Amino acid sequence: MSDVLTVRGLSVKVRDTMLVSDVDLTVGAGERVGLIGESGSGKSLTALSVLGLLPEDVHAGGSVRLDGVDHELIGADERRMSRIRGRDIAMVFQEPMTALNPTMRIGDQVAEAMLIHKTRPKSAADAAAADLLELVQLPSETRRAYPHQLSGGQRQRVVLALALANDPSLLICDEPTTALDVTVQALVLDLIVRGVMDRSSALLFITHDLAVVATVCERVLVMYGGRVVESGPVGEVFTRPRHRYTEGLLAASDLDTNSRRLTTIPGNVPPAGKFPSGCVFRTRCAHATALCEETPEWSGTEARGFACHHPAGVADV
Amino acid sequence: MILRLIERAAVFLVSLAVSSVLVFAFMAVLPGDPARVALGVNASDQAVAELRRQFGLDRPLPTQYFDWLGGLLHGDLGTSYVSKVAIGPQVFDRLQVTLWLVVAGMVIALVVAVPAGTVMAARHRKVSGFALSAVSQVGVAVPAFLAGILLIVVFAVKLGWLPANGWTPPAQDPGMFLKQLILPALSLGLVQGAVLTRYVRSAVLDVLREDYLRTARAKGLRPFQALWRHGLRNAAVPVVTVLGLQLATLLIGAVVVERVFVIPGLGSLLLDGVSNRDLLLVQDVVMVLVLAVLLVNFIVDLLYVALDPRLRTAS
Amino acid sequence: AGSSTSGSSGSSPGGDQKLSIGLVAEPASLDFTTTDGAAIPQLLLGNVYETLVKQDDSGKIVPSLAKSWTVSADRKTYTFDLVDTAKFTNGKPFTANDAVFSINRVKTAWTISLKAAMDVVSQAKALSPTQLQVTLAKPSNDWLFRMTTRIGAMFSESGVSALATDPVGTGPFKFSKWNRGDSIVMVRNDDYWGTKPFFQQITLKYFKDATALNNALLTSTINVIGTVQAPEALSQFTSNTKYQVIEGTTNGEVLLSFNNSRPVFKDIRTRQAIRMAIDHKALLDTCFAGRGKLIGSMVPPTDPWYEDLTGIAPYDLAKAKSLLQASGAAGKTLRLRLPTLPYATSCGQVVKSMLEQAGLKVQIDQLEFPAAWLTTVFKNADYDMSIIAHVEPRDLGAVFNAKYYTRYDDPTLQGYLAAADAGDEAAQVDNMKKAARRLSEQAAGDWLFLLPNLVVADKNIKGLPQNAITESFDLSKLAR
Amino acid sequence: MSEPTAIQVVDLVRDYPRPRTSLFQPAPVVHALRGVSLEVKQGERFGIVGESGCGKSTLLRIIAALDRATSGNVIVEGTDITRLPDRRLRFLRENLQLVFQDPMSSLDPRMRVRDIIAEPLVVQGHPASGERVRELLEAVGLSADAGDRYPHQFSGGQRQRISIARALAPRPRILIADEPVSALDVSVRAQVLNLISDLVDELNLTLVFVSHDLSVIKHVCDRVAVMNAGQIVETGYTGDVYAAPQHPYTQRLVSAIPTLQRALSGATTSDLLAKGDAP
Amino acid sequence: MKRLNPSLVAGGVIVGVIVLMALVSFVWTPYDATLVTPASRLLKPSWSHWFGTDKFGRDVLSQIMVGSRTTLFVGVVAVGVAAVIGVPLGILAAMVRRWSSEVIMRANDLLLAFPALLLAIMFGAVFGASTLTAMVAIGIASVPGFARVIRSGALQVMRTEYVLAARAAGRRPWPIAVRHVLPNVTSLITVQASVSFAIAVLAEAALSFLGYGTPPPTPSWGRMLQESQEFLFSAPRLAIFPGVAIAIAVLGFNLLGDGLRDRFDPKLEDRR
Ligand SMILES: Nc1ncnc2c1ncn2[C@@H]1O[C@H](COP(=O)(O)OP(=O)(O)OP(=O)(O)O)[C@@H](O)[C@H]1O
Ligand SMILES: Nc1ncnc2c1ncn2[C@@H]1O[C@H](COP(=O)(O)OP(=O)(O)OP(=O)(O)O)[C@@H](O)[C@H]1O
Ligand SMILES: [Mg+2]
Ligand SMILES: [Mg+2]
Ligand code: NI
Repeated sequence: MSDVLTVRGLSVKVRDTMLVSDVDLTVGAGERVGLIGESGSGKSLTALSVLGLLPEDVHAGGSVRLDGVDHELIGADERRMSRIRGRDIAMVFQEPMTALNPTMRIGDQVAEAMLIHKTRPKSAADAAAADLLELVQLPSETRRAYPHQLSGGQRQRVVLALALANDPSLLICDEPTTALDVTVQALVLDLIVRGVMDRSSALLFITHDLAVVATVCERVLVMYGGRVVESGPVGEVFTRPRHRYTEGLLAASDLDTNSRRLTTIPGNVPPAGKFPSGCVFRTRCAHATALCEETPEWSGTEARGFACHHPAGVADV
Repeated sequence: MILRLIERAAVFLVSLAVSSVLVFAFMAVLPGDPARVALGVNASDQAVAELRRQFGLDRPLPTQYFDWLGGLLHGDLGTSYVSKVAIGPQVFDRLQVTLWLVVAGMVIALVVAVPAGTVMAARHRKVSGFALSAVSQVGVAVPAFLAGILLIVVFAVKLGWLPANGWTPPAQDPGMFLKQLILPALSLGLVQGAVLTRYVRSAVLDVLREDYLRTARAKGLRPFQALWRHGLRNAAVPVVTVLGLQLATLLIGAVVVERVFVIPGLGSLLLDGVSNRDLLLVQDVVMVLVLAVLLVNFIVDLLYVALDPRLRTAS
Repeated sequence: AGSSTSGSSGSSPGGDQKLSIGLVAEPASLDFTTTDGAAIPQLLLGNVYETLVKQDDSGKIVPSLAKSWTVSADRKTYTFDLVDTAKFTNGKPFTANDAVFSINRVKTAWTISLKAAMDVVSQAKALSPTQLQVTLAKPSNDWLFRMTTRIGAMFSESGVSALATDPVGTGPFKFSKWNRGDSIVMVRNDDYWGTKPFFQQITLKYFKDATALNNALLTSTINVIGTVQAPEALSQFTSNTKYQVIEGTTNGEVLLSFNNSRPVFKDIRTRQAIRMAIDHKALLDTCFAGRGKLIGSMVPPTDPWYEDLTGIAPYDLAKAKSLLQASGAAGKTLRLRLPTLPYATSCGQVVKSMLEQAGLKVQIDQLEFPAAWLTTVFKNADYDMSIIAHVEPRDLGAVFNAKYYTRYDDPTLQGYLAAADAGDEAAQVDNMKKAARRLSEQAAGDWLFLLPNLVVADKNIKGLPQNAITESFDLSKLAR
Repeated sequence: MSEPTAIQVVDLVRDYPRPRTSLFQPAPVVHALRGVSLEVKQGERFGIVGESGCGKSTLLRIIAALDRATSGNVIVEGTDITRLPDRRLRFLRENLQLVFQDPMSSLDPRMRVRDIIAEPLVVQGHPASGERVRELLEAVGLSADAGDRYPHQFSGGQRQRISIARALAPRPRILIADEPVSALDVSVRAQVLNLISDLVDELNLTLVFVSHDLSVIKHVCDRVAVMNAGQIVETGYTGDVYAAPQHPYTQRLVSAIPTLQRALSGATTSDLLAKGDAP
Repeated sequence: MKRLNPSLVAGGVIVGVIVLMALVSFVWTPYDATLVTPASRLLKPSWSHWFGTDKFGRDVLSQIMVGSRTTLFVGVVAVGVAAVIGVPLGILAAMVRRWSSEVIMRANDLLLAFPALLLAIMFGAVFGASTLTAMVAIGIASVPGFARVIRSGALQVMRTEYVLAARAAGRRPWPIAVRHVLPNVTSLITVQASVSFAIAVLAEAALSFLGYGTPPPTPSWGRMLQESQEFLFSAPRLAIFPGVAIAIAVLGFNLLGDGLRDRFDPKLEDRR
């Protein structure tokens, strides 16, 4: 199984502030990988670096390679990147309400995705757009509609159709359902999973919802403070977490406890640039010692590992 | 959509009616008796009274108002107190002159502002964007008449390329018309262009921050392509608003440039009218200006609908 | 403008040559019988309308439509012999009946204030088609002089229906076209009874802005600047051989007027002090670039009774100060209400500065000219001091009387004026001299200076007037 | 079950007018609430769950007399407030307070935290002693010097604590919370939920808690009302509703909620779609 | 984390210098700015007269200094009038019922039909040309701009949950307007004010040029420019100094406005 996406030592900086550091990440063909973490942990920046769409001022370093592309994605010029975007890598963003051009008809926006890369001739693009909209279960009139005439869930499905238009080898979804209701979320998630499975595309799925990632993905990476703190197959990470942050996150999201009181992680997520040196979690960690002032090494393999001096699950009393 | 049209039209008409009352009332309180000004220095009181009667200035104000309004509705703008000629054709002639000037100025402004503003926004972190931005800031700060004086000194007096002033109707001598139009249109257009540039820049900057532009780039469009295909139409909405307002201010703002270039436009007609106390003329000119401004606003409203589909469907 | 080779009207002196003249004040109408102001007679008098008698360059009264005239011994009856070849532009011949009609019409149909000069006429009648007799109620030297001004203009009985837009006269030019706000076009009257003018067409272009006027000449849009408004800018023409600059005199006395009905001005010492506090030479230099002439009273040098009276109140700051102390006016605030005219604005600031050095306080108000100034200062005399040029000819008597805005009530002066009007020529000159001297000694106002006649033109234009002492801008003598 | 009623809502209807689309037809309306009835007992923790736009916030606003009903009645502690003029609502302002969803926009950025918390006291003419403010800050787990700072100097969770402190200032008996944790991160969500729980117990409050997340409601509340399109489709004890939903809408809602347990035991996305009914 | 905003700094410095110049001119100018001294007219710039003298022999530098007072006066009056009418109007329109708001905004739009220069000329004709009347007119013409901006800002504030919370706390509408709405639209007011300031300065210059502006002998940059016209070729410096002063002042206020806008722009603020 070849890796579609290979990220090595990715770091993202804004001026002198490190926002993301040293992220390693691979997604195999047909694999569904989740990226979880709380707000501000650097998930979106990681995704945007892959696509080369970081905001001005924000710069990425390290290495990002895509299978079938013979050059490094970080630092590639606009011309090369624009050939890859939308054809090899597609992306679905969080906010469906603003992701579509309000002055252009839906059908045209979907067809454009194909026309840009000339993957369909002009004559066939419209028909293909209709097929795509049908695929995401939208009625055919939708083609002639403007975005404001659709609900949030419908718009997100349009964005998905647009992303799938050129059968990308990698689909990145950045919190695609956070703004949606649960019932709509269920539909959109199902469409995403079916979309990538039909195309055997790789999926990088970003969310902060543990349950969603467990449902959608096979493998998961946990981010905190701009670093990947733990990774592994969903079943393992969520049943036997090793990093103390993962452990705390799991406990805090468990609303099924019988007691009224929930287990919490003390303190707040620090703002960007204010994370402690060494182990980024140490200021909120009950197990932290002086040792944690040193950055913990990655233990285990890339497929299953963590970065913690005092991992859970071993004798830790 | 039809409803919106009817609503806008109604607003337009009501505004027009209210303005006519305002304009009339304002003229009624203007000090300086038109009859005395017309008769001059030491006219006898009887002569003044006689002339007031002739002009109908002795009638009650409401009567005067409705007579005036009635005339306007029939396209009859009355006869000047001072020159004793029909006002309608004069105003029409002058309006044409001013419109040429304003439209030419606006075209120049647009030709300057749209590309410059867009580049400034797209490159606002780069040196080129900053330089353009600085130029436009300075442009905004220069009064139009100063620009006019400078243009005359350089291009007319020193270089002798173009006439310093004057006006020839296009029908009479198109070549001369164009030559005489260039400098005044430039002095209006460059300054307005600088102002407009700032608005284009901020509109484009706003659009650049929009999510759908990021979507467009994720599709594989290059930044300028994305801006061109998805951005400009959306940026046009706020720019059209400003354009409407600018057109309105220019109609009267052109008076300064008309003065510098000795152009017989509506603005100078107004100034002459005010200093001669040719009240009816002033009233008519102001009304025509107000009508023009309201009309422009009305058209801008309709343009919104054309530009933004969100305003088209009521649901 | 330039000469063309097409010889369509080869018989005329200048072929179809054209000329463009830049002027300042555009008339609001073409009817000077009901609309006041200098712009209309400047354009029409002598060019479209002619008078029976006119003034020559030296100010002498000479024949025009009247070949000759006699005055009866009691100085009350004038008999005019009229030319018989003159024709109105509507085709009607000019006869004594037209003259009678025109004279009577001043009293009946005119509305402007100047018409009062015709009140002295008790009867006008046609003795024959070419002979006119006018009888006055009392002897008046002034009447014949006034017949050279606009009120002496000869109209056709059938040509007064649309005076505001369609003037009909006997003159060398015909009114052709008016581009309002821009220019008026006059064309040669090829049926003119006298010497035909050189130019076939003369365009009078009006500029509100003095700089624009200069630029127009510099860029050859016009050939002549009729009256220079920005004397400071003259240097660019005097230093250029392409242009000629003519400097002469006018009738325009720039008067610093006092409201003589105000208590402060009742004291002659205050008035004299003000005159002495002003350094007229310096004032002329600062606000009119030294162009113009210093006069000591209300008489221009072209009038027969002119005397240099500048010595009556010479500049003497110390004396001015002590006079003000003596009269008790020192420290008082006077309102100098200026019309919005360039020379008034300029000179007003100089006057203010000079008077303040002598110990007065001066507050400048600007009043929009004409409307606001006419109402406030002129009609209601709500002012202490003002500055305006009185451009009417021989206007000493008109300006300084109790009814006028100067509110100057002086029986002695009125006595001199009455004697001058009634007496023979020598008595007139003598009494007018006395009147002028009296005014100056009484300090009824201060004459800042006399406006110069400043004309700039292309070098090759001939026939430009040296002095502008009549109401008209004579286009007929211009040639290339 | 002999507790007295804290809030009673009877057949509440709220229509919002929309801009006219035709001159000849009456202006269309949005039926935000179409006849809602419910009863909250004193001391109860009552949840309202429903999807975006179903009318939850509208219902709360009318209960708090911040909006007026088109028809129907709201009775708070025995008083019908539906048609009371503003100036006679003082008892309501003292007894019923709100906590809002958005930690960013629910605090005035130009006011110091101290003044924000004291605002209800000042308005209602209570002495707004620094003592009381400190007490409140402490109650929500913030240090006393927090009062001198401005809202933007706090994180989302802390801001939500400030909101709660403000709501508790006039010592209300009823606390209404409109999605108070929807905008918070999981770890912080747990802190805030614990805080609300503790305070409700300590101060013997009646809690009305609105959320679109049935799991949160299930954790916090005793009883729940499920809203859909302006109507209440099902009411019951939370455990019962969650375990055995009666109404088809509730069934769909419950099955669409992804949970760790189900996912780890092999549930896929297609299992989230309730069988048999199209969206 | 706040970066130095170049527009704000440049604008602030320019405006600061103008204010300083105006203040200094009250206590000291190199020469009396209105004293006519025929002996020293039209002097070239030198050590004794840095900017030279005009045709009245008045020191140009002193006039520029005193003229800055006029410029500030102009702006303060115009912006004052516009803000005093426009801000309450905008807030009112945001708080009242829908149709009353519509009426207010329509009336406001109507004012847009009377551009600043037109109003100023008309006012000048009625009340006499003076800086005050001209600027009141400019101020009135700037009301719609203020009202619109403030209304949309106030509408946003009215939709926030803290206003809802204040209502729930028992605050009545007017106290809410004063305690919550007004403080939260001040940034909008400042931005709009500095932009209107620049517009007023330009308008005064244009009016002075037409003869409807500041009457003599009060020094004003606009009038200096107008008076310098006849010296355009013989002494161009007389036009250059006031021309540049106007341009710099306008530039300063515009930059200040831009800088303030950038600073207050919530879209830029979200990267705390
Ligand atoms: N343009 C920028 N300039 C400065 N800081 C930025 C910028 N963009 C993002 N950041 C900061 O970088 C950090 C990581 O941001 P990112 O958007 O990747 O977080 P995230 O994990 O996607 O969070 P969320 O769940 O809220 O989307 C945040 O603290 C954010 O404030
Ligand atoms: N002031 C208003 N004017 C017009 N329509 C309104 C107004 N307030 C709410 N609505 C409409 O009423 C319906 C119910 O809105 P409400 O805010 O109560 O929903 P909600 O359940 O709280 O949704 P959310 O979960 O998104 O907060 C929506 O369709 C909304 O568009
Ligand atoms: Mg994100
Ligand atoms: Mg809600
Ligand atoms: Ni650790």
